[in-house]
Amino acid sequence: MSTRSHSGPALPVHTDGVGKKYRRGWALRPVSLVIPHNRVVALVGPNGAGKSTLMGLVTGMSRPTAGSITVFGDRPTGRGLHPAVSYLAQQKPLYKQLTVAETLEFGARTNPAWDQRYAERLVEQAKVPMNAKVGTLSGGQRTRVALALALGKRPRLLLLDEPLADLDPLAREAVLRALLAEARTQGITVVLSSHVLAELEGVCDHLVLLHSGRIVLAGDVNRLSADGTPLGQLVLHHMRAAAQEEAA
Amino acid sequence: MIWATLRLQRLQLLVLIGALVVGAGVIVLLRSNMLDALASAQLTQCVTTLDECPAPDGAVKAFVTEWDYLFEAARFLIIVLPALIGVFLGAPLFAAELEQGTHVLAFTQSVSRTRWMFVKLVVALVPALVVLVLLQYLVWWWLTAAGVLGPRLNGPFNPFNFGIDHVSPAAYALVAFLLGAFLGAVTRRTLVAMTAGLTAFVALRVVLSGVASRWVPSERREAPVTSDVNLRADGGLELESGMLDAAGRPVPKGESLAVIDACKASAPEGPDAQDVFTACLAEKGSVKSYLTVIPDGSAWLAHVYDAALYGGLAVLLLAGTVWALRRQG
Amino acid sequence: MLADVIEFRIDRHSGVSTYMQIVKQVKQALRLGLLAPGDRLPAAREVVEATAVNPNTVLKAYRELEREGLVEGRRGLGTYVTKSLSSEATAGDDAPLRKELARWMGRAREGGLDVEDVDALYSAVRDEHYPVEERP
Amino acid sequence: MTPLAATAVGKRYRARWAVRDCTFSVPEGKVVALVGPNGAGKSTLLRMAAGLVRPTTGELRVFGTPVRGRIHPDVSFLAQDRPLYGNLTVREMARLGASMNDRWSTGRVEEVLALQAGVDENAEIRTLSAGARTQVAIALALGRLPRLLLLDEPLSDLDPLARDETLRILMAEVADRGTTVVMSSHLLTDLREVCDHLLLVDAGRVQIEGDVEEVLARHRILLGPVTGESELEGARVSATRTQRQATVLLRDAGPVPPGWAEVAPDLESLVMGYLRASRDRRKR
Repeated sequence: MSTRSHSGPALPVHTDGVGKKYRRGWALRPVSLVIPHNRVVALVGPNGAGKSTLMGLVTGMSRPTAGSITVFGDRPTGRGLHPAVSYLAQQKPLYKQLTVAETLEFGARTNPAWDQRYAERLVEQAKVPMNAKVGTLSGGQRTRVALALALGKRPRLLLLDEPLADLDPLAREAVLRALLAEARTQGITVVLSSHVLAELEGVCDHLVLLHSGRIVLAGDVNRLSADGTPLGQLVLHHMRAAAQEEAA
Repeated sequence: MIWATLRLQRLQLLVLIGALVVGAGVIVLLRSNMLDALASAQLTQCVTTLDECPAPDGAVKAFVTEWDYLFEAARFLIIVLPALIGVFLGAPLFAAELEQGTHVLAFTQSVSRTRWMFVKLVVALVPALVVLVLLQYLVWWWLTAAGVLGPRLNGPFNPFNFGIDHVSPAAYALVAFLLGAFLGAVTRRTLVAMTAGLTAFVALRVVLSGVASRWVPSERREAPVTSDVNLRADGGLELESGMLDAAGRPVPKGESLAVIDACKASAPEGPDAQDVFTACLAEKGSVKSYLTVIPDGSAWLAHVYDAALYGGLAVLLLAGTVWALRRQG
Repeated sequence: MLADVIEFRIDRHSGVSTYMQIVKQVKQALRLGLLAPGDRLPAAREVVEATAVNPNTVLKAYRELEREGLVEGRRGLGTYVTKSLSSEATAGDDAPLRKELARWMGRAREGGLDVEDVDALYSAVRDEHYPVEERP
Repeated sequence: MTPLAATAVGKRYRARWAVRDCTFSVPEGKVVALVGPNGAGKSTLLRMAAGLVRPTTGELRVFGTPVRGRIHPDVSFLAQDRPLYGNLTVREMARLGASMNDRWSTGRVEEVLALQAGVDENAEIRTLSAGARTQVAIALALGRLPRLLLLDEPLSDLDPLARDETLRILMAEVADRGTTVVMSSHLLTDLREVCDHLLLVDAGRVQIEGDVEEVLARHRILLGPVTGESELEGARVSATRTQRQATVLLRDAGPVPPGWAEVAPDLESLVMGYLRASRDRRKR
């Protein structure tokens, strides 16, 4: 696999001993990690494991203390997001007073590359009325609009921080389904952080499990759970082991 | 419950204690400096009365110029303290809890809402009142030492003197505090409660200023226009003055002015001008001059009425706060 | 410690209700002779600590086992096994039938069969000899 | 004594009914899953039971006493936004709990905090993660030694390890003290092992209520040809269809027609079926 990725187009994310240290200590210990093309990656781990730090390094919002990181072959800069990367923060920041159409207009004006028809289609698929104010939408609808905004710039890598946290089961299912459909048909690599392991099952084909700033487990899901252990159980098992190791 | 409230009010309590310590220190220091200044300018005896002041010319003026702004600052402190108590202690008391949702925590423990509310009110208010009263006493102690060289000269009914005397500051503080607390409980917004509370309190003070003294019995002082007795308020509150006719009825103001003008015009120049003038007044029907005044000795009564007025308001605000908090979910 | 005699493993993905899983695991342990009369089943609290399942579910499973006459709840003491389900044919590692099956498994593995093949074969032959309609 | 009973309870906010004509009762010692889509009225129900919100109609009773504007002494409530004082440390927060309650077990709070790996007792509340705040709030709720525990989305911001830890603590509470638990949650997979009673609400009304096993036993999922759907007997809850195949959730299903396969639903698929039905109703 790795041989092919070196010869092929630059990988969505490739880190070489990248780490981030704050005054309290390492938020992410130096780690080498590869995120392959066209994968749906589950980024899991307990609170404070370093998930957000890793996302911050990929988006360029924070600078590595050690090592280097490349996103599609380029080093992330503090000046802005890589044009091929979209990031959706946990709070799904949107302007409540704008309508959905105005929100998309905002996306069009703030992104150099913007596919208005595609963004509109995503909103229509979600059956969200274009002239509704964002503030009046349900959690699920708001997530769909935020997703349309993130996808409208036609990213090749989509980073989602806990996108499902405040949604009810039906909305979760709908959002995941839409996300997966786009990832498959548009050839987007999706990195998804979540605490809800059960719903990642059948959705993610690649796993990165962090604990205390260390990578505990990373790789292809089919390979990791070759004996048919469900993903959720596998992750919980490794998390518990890592926690015990740390305590000891 | 008491521990909880004390812990949550810790910062405010520390600020209050700090204000008291600093304020008291400054006042004590200023007072002793002032006494030194009085002594060195030979003004010590002039404090009780200016009439027999042995000090050299200009000494009084120099003293007043040097100290007046400090006296004003002290009075200002006691005037604004109630408003500050309302804004910084009253307004956030419930608004901050409602804003952050922590009232839900309090409402789901075993203390009742009413008890929670009263403990919070008392724990925040009592120390504030103690600090206010202590500072008020210290300011009084200082300003009294300045006697007639200080703002006391203007008498107890001067609006600024009235506002810093007796129970009035405490009554104002009570209302300002409860006004803030009530608005906080109703609006659930700290900032709104602070600004609205301050505005409403200032408006109240302006509207209600002097209302209490209307209920205090006044006395009428009379003197024949021909006598050389000068009617004076003597630190009391002058309500009315004018002329009386032979039957003892007040001469209407317009008429009396016309008479005065006429007599002034007809009076000759010379040493007996004043006698001719008063004789002219008497002749034209203004036999006596009078003055209605609330004597300065009755100022305490005005303060009691003032406190009762604000106390009534405080009760209403308290009831409103109870109502607003019981309504919250 | 008596409580260590049996440990329940709850499979959250099996589709079988938790209480049935407990019932089955107790019965299986009884059949294999891992549990014998006089043994105490773990208290609901101990099961909860190990598996984070609802203690009511554990008690419900124990009641079901009691109804079937396999265990007995003794007030304040716990639940005790009263009846054995093991026979010479099932209990112990050297039971003849077990040995025979073990040899068969060994051959299957040597023959290159994987787990799914073995399961399929096993259930097909089982259903032949124990038709579904005749099972309790 | 029934821990929680509602009779025709309704709550109106201006023109909108958040809860409508809800009647149910929660049996003692049960762990109740309160499920439903967002905006179904779950939080309002819990807040009414905690005495924070007054019903517009009907009445709630906790251990036989009507709830009137204050929480019953035997009830603990975990609010969805985990109200805690940010400038206090965890330890001070626990002391505050002790100071505000007549009945309080410092030992219990300490015990629960010790079981929670991610909570530092000396940390200020505002420095804690959302998950750790939830854990502190749960420890405080248990400190009141409740007989009825009302939990609004207790698992939503916990990471998988903390979720497991928390469920263990709650289940141990049920085992040790026979506490009745009512918890709302969107995480159906986590509820499966811990809940034995179901309360499904939608659009402010109770859709199903009862023992989980009994409710599940009354329902069947049938898979078969789209064309044969009319042959099915029983109350149809909801259905999903592909071009050829239909998957139908039925209540009190009759005999299975030929060509159809029958599956026993689990809690998750049952709830999802009802949620789908409610979504379809709303669209119409």
